[in-house]
Amino acid sequence: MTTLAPSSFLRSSRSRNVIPGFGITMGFSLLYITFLFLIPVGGLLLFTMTQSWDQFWRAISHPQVVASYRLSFGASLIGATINLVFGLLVSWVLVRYQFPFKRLVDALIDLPFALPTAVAGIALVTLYASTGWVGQYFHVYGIRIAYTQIGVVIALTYIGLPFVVRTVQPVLEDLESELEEASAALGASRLTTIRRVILPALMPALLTGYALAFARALGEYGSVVFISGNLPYLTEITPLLIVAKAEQYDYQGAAAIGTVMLLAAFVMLLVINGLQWWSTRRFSH
Amino acid sequence: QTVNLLNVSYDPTRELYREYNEWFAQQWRDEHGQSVNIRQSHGGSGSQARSVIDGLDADVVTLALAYDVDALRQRADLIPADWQERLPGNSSPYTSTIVLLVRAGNPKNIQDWDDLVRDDVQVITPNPKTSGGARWNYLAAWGYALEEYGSEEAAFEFVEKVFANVPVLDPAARGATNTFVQRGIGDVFISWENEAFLAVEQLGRGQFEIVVPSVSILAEPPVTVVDANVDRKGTRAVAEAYLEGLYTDDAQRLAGKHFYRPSNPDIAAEFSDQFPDVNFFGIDDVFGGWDKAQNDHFNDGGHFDTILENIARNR
Amino acid sequence: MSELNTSAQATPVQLNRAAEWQRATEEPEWVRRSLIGIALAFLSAFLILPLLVVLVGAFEQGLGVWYAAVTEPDARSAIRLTLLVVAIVVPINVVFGVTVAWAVAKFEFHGKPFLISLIDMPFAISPVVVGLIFVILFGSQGWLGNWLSAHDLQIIFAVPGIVVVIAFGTMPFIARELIPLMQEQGKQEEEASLTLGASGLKTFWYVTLPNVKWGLIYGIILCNARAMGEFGAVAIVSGRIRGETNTMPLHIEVLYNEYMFTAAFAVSSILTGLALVTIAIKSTVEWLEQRTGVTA
Amino acid sequence: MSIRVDRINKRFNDFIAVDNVSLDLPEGQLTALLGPSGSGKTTLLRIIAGLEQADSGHIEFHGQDQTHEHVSDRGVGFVFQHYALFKHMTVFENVAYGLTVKPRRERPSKEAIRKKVMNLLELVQLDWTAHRYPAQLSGGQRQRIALARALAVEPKVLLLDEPFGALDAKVRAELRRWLRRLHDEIHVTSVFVTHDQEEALEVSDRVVVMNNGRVEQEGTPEEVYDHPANPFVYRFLGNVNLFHARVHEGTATIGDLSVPVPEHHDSQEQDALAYIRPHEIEVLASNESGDAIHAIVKSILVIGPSVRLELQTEHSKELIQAEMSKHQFRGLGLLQGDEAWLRPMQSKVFLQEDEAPAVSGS
Amino acid sequence: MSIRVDRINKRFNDFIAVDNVSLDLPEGQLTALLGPSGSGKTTLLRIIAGLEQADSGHIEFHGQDQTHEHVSDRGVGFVFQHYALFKHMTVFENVAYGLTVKPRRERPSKEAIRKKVMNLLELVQLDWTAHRYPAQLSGGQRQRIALARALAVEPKVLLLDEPFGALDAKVRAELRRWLRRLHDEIHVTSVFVTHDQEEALEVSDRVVVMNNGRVEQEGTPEEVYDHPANPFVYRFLGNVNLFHARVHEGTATIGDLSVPVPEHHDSQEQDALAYIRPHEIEVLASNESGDAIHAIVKSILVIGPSVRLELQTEHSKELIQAEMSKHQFRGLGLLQGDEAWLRPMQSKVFLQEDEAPAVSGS
Ligand SMILES: Nc1ncnc2c1ncn2[C@@H]1O[C@H](COP(=O)(O)OP(=O)(O)OP(=O)(O)O)[C@@H](O)[C@H]1O
Ligand SMILES: Nc1ncnc2c1ncn2[C@@H]1O[C@H](COP(=O)(O)OP(=O)(O)OP(=O)(O)O)[C@@H](O)[C@H]1O
Ligand SMILES: [Mg+2]
Ligand SMILES: [Mg+2]
Ligand SMILES: O=S(=O)([O-])[O-]
Repeated sequence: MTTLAPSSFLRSSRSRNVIPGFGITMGFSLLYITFLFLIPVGGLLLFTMTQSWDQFWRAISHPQVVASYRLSFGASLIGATINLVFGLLVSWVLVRYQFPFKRLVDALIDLPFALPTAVAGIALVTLYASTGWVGQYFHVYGIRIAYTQIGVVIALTYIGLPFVVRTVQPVLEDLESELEEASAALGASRLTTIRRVILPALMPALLTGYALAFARALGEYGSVVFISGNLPYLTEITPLLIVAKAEQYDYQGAAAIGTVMLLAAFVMLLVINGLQWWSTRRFSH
Repeated sequence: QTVNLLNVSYDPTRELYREYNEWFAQQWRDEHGQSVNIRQSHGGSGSQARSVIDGLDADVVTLALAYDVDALRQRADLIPADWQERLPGNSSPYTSTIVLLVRAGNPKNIQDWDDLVRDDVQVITPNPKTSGGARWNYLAAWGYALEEYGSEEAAFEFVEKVFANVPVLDPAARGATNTFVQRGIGDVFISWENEAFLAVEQLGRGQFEIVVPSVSILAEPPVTVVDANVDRKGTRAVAEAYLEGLYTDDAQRLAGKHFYRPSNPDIAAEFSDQFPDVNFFGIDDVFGGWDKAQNDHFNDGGHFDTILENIARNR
Repeated sequence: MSELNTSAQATPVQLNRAAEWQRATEEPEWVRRSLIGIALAFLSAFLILPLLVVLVGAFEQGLGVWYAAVTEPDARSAIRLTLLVVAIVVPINVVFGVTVAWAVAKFEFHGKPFLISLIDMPFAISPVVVGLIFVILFGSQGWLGNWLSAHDLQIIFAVPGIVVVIAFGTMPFIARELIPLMQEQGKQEEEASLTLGASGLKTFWYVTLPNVKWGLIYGIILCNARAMGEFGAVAIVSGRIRGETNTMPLHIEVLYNEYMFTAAFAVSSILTGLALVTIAIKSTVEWLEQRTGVTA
Repeated sequence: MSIRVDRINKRFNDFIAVDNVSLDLPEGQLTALLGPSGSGKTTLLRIIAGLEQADSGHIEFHGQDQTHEHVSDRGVGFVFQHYALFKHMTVFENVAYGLTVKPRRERPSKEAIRKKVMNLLELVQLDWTAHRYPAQLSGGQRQRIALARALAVEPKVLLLDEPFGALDAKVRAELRRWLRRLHDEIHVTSVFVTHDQEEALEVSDRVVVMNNGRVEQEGTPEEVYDHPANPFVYRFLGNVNLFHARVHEGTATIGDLSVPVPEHHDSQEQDALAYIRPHEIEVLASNESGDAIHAIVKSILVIGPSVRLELQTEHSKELIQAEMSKHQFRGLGLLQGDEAWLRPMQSKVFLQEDEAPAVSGS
Repeated sequence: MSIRVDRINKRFNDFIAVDNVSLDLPEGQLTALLGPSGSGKTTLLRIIAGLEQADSGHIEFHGQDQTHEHVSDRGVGFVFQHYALFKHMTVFENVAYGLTVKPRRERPSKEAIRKKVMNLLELVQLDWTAHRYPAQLSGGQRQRIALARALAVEPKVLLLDEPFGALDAKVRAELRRWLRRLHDEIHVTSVFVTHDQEEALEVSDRVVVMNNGRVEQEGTPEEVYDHPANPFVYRFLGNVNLFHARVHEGTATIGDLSVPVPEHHDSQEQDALAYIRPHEIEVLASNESGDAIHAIVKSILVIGPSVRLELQTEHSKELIQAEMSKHQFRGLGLLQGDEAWLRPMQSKVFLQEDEAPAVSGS
């Protein structure tokens, strides 16, 4: 009876539900998350805290670092935005229209998830360098893609591509056609229907996909180092700077910037989950 | 039984050590009847040193510059303070220098360091912060300007102008070579001499030319046994033999074959056709040794950081 | 207008031509065509072309060269290491994904949204930071460094370190596929199974698992692909020992840095091929299932 | 606004969903399209709305050809079975939607829209829900909002596809009475689809019975209920008992009982089936008049106000069902197993070759 | 196997879902749990099954305490409203499931399972669907398969949660008759949940009326219909008219009409409401006996076999509804707007403070 508190806690969670296995599955999950995730990440935060605030602030606010934030956040935002627009378009086309090789195209969407980022980087630079398959045509007009900020945006667009498509697609598939018909019957033009009925219905999915693509782009390293010029203040992304700091034995600086990235990611996810919570609470039965 | 040896090296030595490892393994087996399996790790010099410091189990390191090797002592106490005295020639069995690689026919007519600051010239070099080779590049240019224009300020200004012409700053030497050679970016590539030869001889026959500048730096990539590791693993004997082997005639010839300048003057003479005469200066003379150079130029807040800031401001 | 009317009256049972009438849920033909065109152009530029680069690069010099590149000892060892890592990481993540999805989907407890956010986190953490974390923890200068070396345990610059960072980065893939699926399925089928006398394990095996089969397979495919392709984090903790701690992506970088472009693309093509094959299997099976009408 | 459906045909691939249907739906009336699942009701309604295109035929509103008009120009109000409310809009915004999407020139002022929407919400007795989201309403409330939304644009015709199909029995019964009253108030020409015959009979001014894409019968509820045109309609509109009969020169014989069937006056000794509804059978405790059908009481079921007997006779394969009020039943004093006699008060006799296939099992 | 529910309580957070319910459900009977949405029917049923645990109280099957038995050991058959068939298994595999998951020792042979499953499929008349997947069946068919699956393990008791709730009107009516016949055949103690009073009255041997987690009344269908214990049950079991009345010493007065109410013999001049069902009102064309209530005919609605009148009186806020057969109606010869007189044949008078809150709007 001395162990009343914990045992009654376990009992109460079981008594609500006849489905077995809560204790063991929850236990294993927590254990796994704790060891693989919480302890290491906690370690990083603790390590960051071993330095003084001044040191920390200097590391994360150096102009070169700030410039890299600007590029990383900016290019990730642009990449995610491109993915928002084209991801929506692609999922629309895949769900609504018929065309040859549709299944193949659909399957290929996952490629950026599957292709190693280093390979992607090498392939992209092969394409977009001024001697590359595509880059040469831009080169004629004096436009450089690889080794510029455009190159960074392209790499980040590439790796984030599946997120928007794969979050929007199922929602679009489930969207009742009756909603559109109701709108049309009420006199709305097709464009109005898309703007006022379809887009709002897709909005939570779009935002989720957008945030995921953005968060993923923010941390991307492998594909970007190949295609960006890595010029400090210009084309140097934050993860590269973290690596560079570490290579110079400056782990504290690296950890400080890493912590900033970590917090940014955390905020992103809070926003995503918050949005989802908000929209399900509000709009679904 | 087999002895395992891990050689942690920097980027451009891949081809050299692939061949030397075979030679040494053969040699060792012949002499000791023991087979030795040499494993290689390559990467940017600084990043490789960092790995060893963090616990990569290297028996020997063969890095791009003494500063990176010395870090093993300063940061992890893996080697004794006198490590550089243990082998001849400051522990550098081969040397190299920094040259300029240009495209065939030298379309931009680049003859010396001065041409690198011209507005119409794009320069490729890796990032001195992460690449050992790039630090040699930087110091070579600095040394030239110091000699030519006479003041630290002028040298600073000169190097700033060079880096203002850099469109891509790869993290390591090999990436930079790829950028210049494969992607066709830039008019001139400041390069290890051996990398330049490799490009001319193997990557694009007839597509590139080497321009030897009027003065350049004598680059001494040092080697050492990692004492803490070999003692723990009991591989000291073979590790030391491995490094000493680098000074044998056969190995010196191999170095020459892979476009490193042999430290043995006799063997070097055999390759005199291959290596042009260069007006060398040494790091100790001009920069007061690696520690000072690193501290003045490459550490956070050093000249290089200021240069980057200035470039960014002027852009 | 009048013309149209009179003709309609003259032959009242004429077939209505589709072009004159627009379905409420469809766009005009030209809009449809342009949208398909734009989407395909975008996908070609971003998906098909990189794929072609890899394939052309790999097979440019013929099958022989390709074969030699992928069977060369270092390549073989990289493939072996990658498969080993995948063979450890994917099953662990399957177990984790399934158990956490079970706990989250079938039970109510406090802090559920927080737990789901935690599971998502690795998606958003830069691989570089992941690598850094484990160097700080397990490096010989790191917090556990002394203890580890005292016990002669090697974590980073060895297989365990690679496994750990890859497990970290791929943690969410299966769980994220399963959780929404299981939540949507609800508990009724499980309850039905229990009322029929089945034990918890049997219920899971016969009822839950078949229902989430495709989500699980899709999650495994993604997790697998990601595990094979992880680069940034592995680059930091692997030590790049040729033939030993180089995974396929690192080996590709090595080859690239040794100017062996064809070989680099050849090894890439294996990864790409695996990705394509798994994707193809997934969609074929989905298609077969749809056709037999199990789900409708 | 009257609706004219003129020889409409529609197939999906090889399947004929609507088979040459012509109808005239008079102005201001509430018409029910009644028929079993798959009989083409929804398809026909969607063709009228312009949501589906007929393969051939014409739709006219008040004499104006609408066949080639787009749905957004037809001015129809359409109410869907599953409401199809816009989830991300409040109730107010839902109802206002049709007004706010009008081209600027025709769009009423904000204030006018507000007034109109609130009026409509009062009409459907849900003005207090204006600021809620559909997710916060019950099914019945949602359906009334859907109706208000359709009415907001002052449609020429109102089309409802099983508007109560998704609701549970009790709410459905309430809402259909409410719809009837609403229609009496606003009098817009309305068509609603249902497969519940009670709903059709209770709510509508006219009933159109459909089967297999064709119209089987149309008329007022009483007409179709009391004078079904064929066995299909007979079965579809309620429970029915079948008796074997023989028809000869205008007279049908079931056992000892003769029933005049003037419509079959030229039949000669033909096998026939007599269709009799449970409440059209008079059950007697004794065969006084001598011309009733003998039966055994198999079961007695009291369902609220009425009593259902199941009886066995020789003239029907299945048990005969008879219904009466509890009051009448008490008067009979019958118990299970007792003998009883049956006399049809009303019946319809169809010759055997007439018989349509049975209404499907479930 | 009889079921005994003993002082069961269950709350969800602060909400009391089941409030001290005790019931005795006799062996072999089919009991309906009837009540409005949210009244705790499902919760109670799930507690009986062991799918939910009560906060306090006991469940006994045939005198054996089951409170702490796990659902998989209670031997109950449970049928869910939305079938909960295993989508990825064929019909055959679904029905066989309960047998195949038995521990090896108790598991019948393959052949025995096959036989048993086919027998059950015949019982539910769906043996021809054995190799289909649930997705290929209609709703009614799926529900019958769910029933067969529950029966396969020979449950001691059969529990059905709104088994017909997801089906449409016509199929529902058919299936409930079918369930009644099936139960007469297999006679396993059964409890089914419904909120459709017609369903409860037609199908069950006993009805338990629930509201707000409490049992309002239990008894045979006739008992609860004819003698509702309180206004809630009265309203819930069918349409009802309310008349204002005054009660004084055992007599209630509505206008000129006096009705004896012996149960209120000690009331003194109290306000009361008289509850009268539409078919319990006799409608007269003239006030011959002088003690009827005066009314005006507002509308006449013929619904198939019966006629519903709506009438206005001074003694009720709302229109009074009266129902009769078409036959009776013809005899009256009433037209809209005519005067009529009403006389309750049966009624129940509740004093005003008795009145329960109205059954919810929709
Ligand atoms: N888009 C379509 N493609 C193919 N067949 C269709 C389509 N729409 C309807 N059908 C078929 O046409 C027939 C008539 O369908 P419809 O929906 O009009 O029937 P209904 O009378 O409304 O039935 P229910 O009462 O089930 O709604 C059905 O057999 C249906 O399967
Ligand atoms: N798991 C739960 N958590 C919280 N509240 C619940 C839960 N299950 C049921 N309730 C609440 O308990 C009350 C009774 O629910 P129950 O499902 O038993 O009602 P019901 O009579 O079956 O209603 P319905 O006819 O709508 O199915 C409802 O108010 C419901 O909201
Ligand atoms: Mg329909
Ligand atoms: Mg319920
Ligand atoms: O390999 S480097 O260090 O010279 O870049």
